[in-house]
Amino acid sequence: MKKEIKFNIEDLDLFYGEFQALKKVNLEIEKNEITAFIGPSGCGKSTFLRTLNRMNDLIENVKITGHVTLDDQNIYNAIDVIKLRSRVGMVFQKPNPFPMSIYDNVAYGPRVHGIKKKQELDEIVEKSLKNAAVWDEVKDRLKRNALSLSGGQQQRICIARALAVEPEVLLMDEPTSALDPISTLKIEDLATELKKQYTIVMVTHNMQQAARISDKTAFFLLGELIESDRTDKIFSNPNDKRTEDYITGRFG
Amino acid sequence: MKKEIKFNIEDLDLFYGEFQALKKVNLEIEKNEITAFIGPSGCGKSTFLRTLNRMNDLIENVKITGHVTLDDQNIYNAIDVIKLRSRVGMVFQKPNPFPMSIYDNVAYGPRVHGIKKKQELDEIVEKSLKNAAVWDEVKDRLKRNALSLSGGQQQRICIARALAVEPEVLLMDEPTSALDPISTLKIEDLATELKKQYTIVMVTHNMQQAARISDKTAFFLLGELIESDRTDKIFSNPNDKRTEDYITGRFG
Amino acid sequence: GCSDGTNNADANSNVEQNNNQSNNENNDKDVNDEEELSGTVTISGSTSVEPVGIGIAEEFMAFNPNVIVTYEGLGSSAGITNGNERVTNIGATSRGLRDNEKEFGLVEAVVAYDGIALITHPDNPIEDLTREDVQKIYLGEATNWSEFGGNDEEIVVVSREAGSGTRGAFEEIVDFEDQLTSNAIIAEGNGNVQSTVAENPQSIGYVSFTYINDTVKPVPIAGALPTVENVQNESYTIARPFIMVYHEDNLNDVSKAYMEFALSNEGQKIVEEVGAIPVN
Amino acid sequence: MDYNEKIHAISRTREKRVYKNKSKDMSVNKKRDVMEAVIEKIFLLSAFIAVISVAAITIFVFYKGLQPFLPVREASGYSFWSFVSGLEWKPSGNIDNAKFGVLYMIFGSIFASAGAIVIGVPIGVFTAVFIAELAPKKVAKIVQPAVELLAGIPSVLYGVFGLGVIVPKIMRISPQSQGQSLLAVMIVLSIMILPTVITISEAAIRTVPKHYREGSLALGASKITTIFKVTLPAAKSGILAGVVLGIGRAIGETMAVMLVAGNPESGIPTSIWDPVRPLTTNIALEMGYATGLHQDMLFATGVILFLFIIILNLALSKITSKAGE
Amino acid sequence: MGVLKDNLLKYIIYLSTIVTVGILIYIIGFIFYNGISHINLTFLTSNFDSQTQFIKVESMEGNMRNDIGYIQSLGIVLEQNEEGSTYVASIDSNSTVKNGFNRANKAFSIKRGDEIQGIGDTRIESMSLEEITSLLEGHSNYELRVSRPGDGVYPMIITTLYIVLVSLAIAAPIGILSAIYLTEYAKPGKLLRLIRFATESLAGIPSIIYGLFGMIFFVITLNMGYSIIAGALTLSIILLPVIIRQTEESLKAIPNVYREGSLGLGATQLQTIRKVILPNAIPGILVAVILSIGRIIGESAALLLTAGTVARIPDSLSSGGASLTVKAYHVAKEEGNIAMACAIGTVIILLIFTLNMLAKIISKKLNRAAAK
Ligand SMILES: Nc1ncnc2c1ncn2[C@@H]1O[C@H](COP(=O)(O)OP(=O)(O)OP(=O)(O)O)[C@@H](O)[C@H]1O
Ligand SMILES: Nc1ncnc2c1ncn2[C@@H]1O[C@H](COP(=O)(O)OP(=O)(O)OP(=O)(O)O)[C@@H](O)[C@H]1O
Ligand SMILES: [Mg+2]
Ligand SMILES: [Mg+2]
Ligand SMILES: O=P([O-])([O-])[O-]
Repeated sequence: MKKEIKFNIEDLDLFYGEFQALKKVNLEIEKNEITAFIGPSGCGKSTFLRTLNRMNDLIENVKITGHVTLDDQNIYNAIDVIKLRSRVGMVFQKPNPFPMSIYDNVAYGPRVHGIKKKQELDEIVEKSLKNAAVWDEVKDRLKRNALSLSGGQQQRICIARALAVEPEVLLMDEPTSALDPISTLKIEDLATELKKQYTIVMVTHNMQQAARISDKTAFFLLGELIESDRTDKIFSNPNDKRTEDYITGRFG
Repeated sequence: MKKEIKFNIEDLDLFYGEFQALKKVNLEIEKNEITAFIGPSGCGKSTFLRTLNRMNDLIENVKITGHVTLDDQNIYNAIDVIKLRSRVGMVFQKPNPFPMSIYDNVAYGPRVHGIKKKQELDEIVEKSLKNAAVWDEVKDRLKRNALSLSGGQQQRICIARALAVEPEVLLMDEPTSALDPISTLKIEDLATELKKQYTIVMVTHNMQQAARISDKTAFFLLGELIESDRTDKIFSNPNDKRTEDYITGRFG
Repeated sequence: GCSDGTNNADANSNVEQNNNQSNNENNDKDVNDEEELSGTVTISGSTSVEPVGIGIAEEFMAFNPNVIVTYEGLGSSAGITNGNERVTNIGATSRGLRDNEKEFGLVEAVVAYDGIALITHPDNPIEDLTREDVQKIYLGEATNWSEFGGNDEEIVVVSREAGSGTRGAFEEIVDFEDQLTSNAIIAEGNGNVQSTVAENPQSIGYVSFTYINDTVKPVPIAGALPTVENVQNESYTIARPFIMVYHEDNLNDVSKAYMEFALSNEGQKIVEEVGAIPVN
Repeated sequence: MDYNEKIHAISRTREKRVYKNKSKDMSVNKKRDVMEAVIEKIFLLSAFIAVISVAAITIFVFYKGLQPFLPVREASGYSFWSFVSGLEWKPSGNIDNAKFGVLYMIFGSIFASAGAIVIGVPIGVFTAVFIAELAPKKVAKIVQPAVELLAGIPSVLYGVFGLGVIVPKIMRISPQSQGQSLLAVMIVLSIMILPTVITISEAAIRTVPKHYREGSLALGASKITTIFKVTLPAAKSGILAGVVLGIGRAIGETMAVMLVAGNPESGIPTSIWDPVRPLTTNIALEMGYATGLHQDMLFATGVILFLFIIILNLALSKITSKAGE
Repeated sequence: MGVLKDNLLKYIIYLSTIVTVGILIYIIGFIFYNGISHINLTFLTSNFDSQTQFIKVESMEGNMRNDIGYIQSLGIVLEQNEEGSTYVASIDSNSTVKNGFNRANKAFSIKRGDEIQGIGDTRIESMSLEEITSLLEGHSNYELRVSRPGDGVYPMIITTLYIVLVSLAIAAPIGILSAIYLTEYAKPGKLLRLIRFATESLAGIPSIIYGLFGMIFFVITLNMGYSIIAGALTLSIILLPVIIRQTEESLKAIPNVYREGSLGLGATQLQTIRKVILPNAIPGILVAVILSIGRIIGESAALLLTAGTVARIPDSLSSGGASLTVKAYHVAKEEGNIAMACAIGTVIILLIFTLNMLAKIISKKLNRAAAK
């Protein structure tokens, strides 16, 4: 099967004011794969992930240069940012359902994009919750406040919420770091399931997790992309000494 | 060399209101060793560490039962809490120097305990900073605000501050988790150095760190102490399946 | 035209309303005056005049139930300004107009006279003072009650604020204009003068007749108690006029009727009832 | 919107390429972007009303208040110097006799505020410490609403209370014969600034990170030592902001002060038993009775008051920006 | 620090708290003690100024009773008080005085406590009760001179309510929109600093200056007269910083993850504000509104010079009126009537207390709902 490139990043520099958080990052992210970003705290994983759907635009004093395309369109001038964000969904480290009902959470995106019909919404909500593997647990209490659920359920609601706008890519920033082991497993299984339809990019600080589920792994250090390759390659035989040191726990 | 028991904990239960955070914990902590606590987030590592110098007393609705002795004295009734805390120093996850000069930070403890003479204080400050391996870096700017230092330096200032009251035990709660790799290494070296004089108890979520520097490792899960033993034993051949699963990254 | 521009909204509509009425019913105006008069009269100004203004207003409204009269107690100067600026139909002042105010061309109507009573704490043994005594006290030349046969205590002089009609009149009549002792305590309003005097046994103050109450003791001057009769028979001389000022063109029909009523016998009866002195 | 700048920044670094769909994608959202921008402008406009108000009030007060000193007006040209350095306030009907000196009032205002700070701030800060650090939850739940209620009582009632309770008490102990005095003003004001000082100090104390306290306690310091050596110093700038706001309130307070100050027409207070006439009461006392030059002079008093407030605000923003560092 | 010093400091802290609370109790006690005698239902429901009218009443066949003061043909009992005023002490259930008309032909029902001052043009002030009884008895229809006593605060309550509503209607939207601008849109820079400086300055300007401004600008220059609208506009400016600051607090308290969550789904800034931010900020906004009500109720200097001192029920925005606090100030200043001032003060304090409690309950309730 020939691989399709979803994201193409060339020479990406990112500055928070004077501080350069990303340095000449070049990376291709392939369709229907899970790409994992690993690296010690503060190395720029989240920052990089957030450039992919322009969430960094919200931060003051950010300066970005370089070239990021999604399906060959420059995300910084050829694609409207609102459009981009509905094509590139995002799941955050801490589950962040809105303080409203489960239903309203999932219907939020479609509503924002103009879908009003109850029936249509119902369908989307059900489908998204099913895709996020949480339908069975919540189908009887869709009107309940989403905040009353457990952390793992909340995170899957957030995934369902992201799926409801039918994105092509799903960005996940340490989606399991606030969860217990069982919920973590569920999310991991879900991710492996979802990659059939979506492209997934995931930040993790748990190397075992990266090894378990990702197809490709990118290792960051101090804002630089040190190395990116097939996951098995990175974990068994990395090119760079620093990657090896990190993976074997010599620092971080 | 015969081992001396510093802390002896028997059947320790701890409740936050209704929630039981520690369940029948039994552990002996030996003198002049580094004991590491590991376990997934929320398993009670910090809670347990904080019972050892009664920092949990500050939290409302905490109920503690069981038996904790320091040098065979019960810390909950035979030792005055102020005394206990000067015998059992503590270093926190996030470096927390007071917003005052480096000198005042380190002199804080001795002053609180009644030492007023400038010369005496000078000596204590110098000695503590030297012990904390940060003297050379700050000796020319002792009057500078401690907050102007880097994270790693701040953390060593905090260690110096703890050492200045001449404790017997040093509790450290993830002391390097907010630090960069180089600072981390410095602190680790420092810990190995300090154990000659002090008993060290350290929480870490970095298993490599535990493996690198600790003599003994205790593994917690959901408030229970699953297993504690010599570090090499725990990492090579644990008794409990759950310990093995955790160490090999099957969850957490 | 001038009045239309500057009247407030209330007064404006009333002017029109009343114009219509008076056109239709010009023939037997007297009969209709009582029955049909309606609209709003706005008065503002001296707080000393307030009881008189409100008393007359209540009676006027009794006869003319469709009329509303409002009285803003803001001070004499504010009254003159508001009368001149047409903020209200009528301004009320408890002092005569100053030279610059005379230039406004306001009509001045004396609606009552008012006595100003000298008051002390009820425990003060002083029985009587002459006008010269009062003058000395307020000039700061006499500072101890023993000088007038009282206790050997310092005199605490209480005065109204600068610009007050009451103060202006008091200073003029007692003759110490602009020479008030710098030790004087200044209290705002008749009420605060009273409260201040009522609470300090060594103090002396002055308030309008219409406000005096039993927390303080009125002091006779040269044997004459501050009463309406004594003012009328001129044995008590500390008195001044209450004046309503207005621009003729700023009076709507109700306001005209109010002024007429104030000067009528019925109106003057009310003046007496509230403790002031009728004009005749 | 502002992203566009960044977009330009990025596109400038790259040579242009041809993108499919570009025009369609962008034009669909033209309308939405315009609406967002318009609504943002409405928000901005609302926020600007505050600026307009301040400007209007300032211009107006200065316009009225500076007139008497400008030679343009007929019978005027009162010397600004005699105004700010004068020790007598005698607004006579006869303009030639009139004296408008506010220096003694400036002293009165400063002394009164300083006194209120000296009395009120320690009590306020300690009460805040109690609520934030020492009080059991239940007790804090009673004390806090009490403080809020104290803040809600209209100043007129403080004045009535001052006249009815504080002034007579001072009269009894004062070497002078009257109770209206600088001391009375200080006491009333110190009560009135309490809520400001308490609420702001409490907030400042609460924002001191927990880890400072833990650090101190873990060294074997007692709770009280921790409060005085670590918590309060760390909350210093917040508490200072509360103090400055308290000074603002003290300088600006009118109705309560008027009833207990004595408001004499001359004289710099030389002891706490002397009556005073703070700037605010000078305005409120005579505004209803003033015309012409007299009225303008009251506005001029307002100008002086205004300058005080501006200076305080500048100090406050200095303090808060320093705290933000 | 030694244990001794520790304890000393602790006692100073306790003492300060006791002083604070003690002062509060003292002040409130003083006000209640002096004011409570005035307070009853009529105080809250009657006018401040007494009101005199001529009331036409039909005669009737009352009960056959012989007590002094009973007017058979009106079905009422009259009594006299120490000051010699004759007042209606009780009214028969079928009495015609309930269906009187005033000279403007408006229905007027005589109530207990109303003073009867005369019949037709005859005044009865100096008469004894017997004389009055015989004078009144046996007419076929009457025109009574009736005076309804005042000394109540009803008009001030209504005026206060008006001013609260109007000022909030002006200040709340502006304040909330400003707060949204400041937290959600504004970028750090000159503009933001200017706006912040302005709101802080507004908060610092003494209300007497607002009063001066309102008086000359709204009352005189804009020709609004002493009116609710002039008072409310002046107050709105005073309220702006209160509302802005409080709303901003509650906006800032909303975790950023909600904003990111919404924007990450492709919602626009405005949609995010409307659907996620505002619903969450409502408790804070409500508290802001309640706190401003407290501020309005407590204001005197600014309202005095813009809405005036008249105790009347305003019939439009352009008519003036005294708020509770202004009236308390006015009676203290003019009449030295401390009891009345304290009675009004009692009402004010109870109002403020209720508002504060309400704010607490609302924020607690809504916070809890949000946490669910
Ligand atoms: N808004 C910001 N302003 C300034 N610096 C920032 C900002 N956000 C992040 N940084 C800095 O940029 C660097 C990269 O941050 P980033 O959050 O991307 O790291 P990360 O790899 O995700 O770390 P972690 O594993 O802790 O989440 C860090 O040094 C961080 O301090
Ligand atoms: N003050 C508290 N009140 C109630 N529950 C608490 C409190 N502090 C901690 N807990 C709970 O007690 C459990 C143990 O917490 P603890 O902080 O000891 O975990 P930990 O092992 O240190 O985790 P981490 O690695 O995240 O620091 C957790 O479930 C936590 O939610
Ligand atoms: Mg991150
Ligand atoms: Mg922990
Ligand atoms: O209020 P007065 O002007 O009459 O003193």
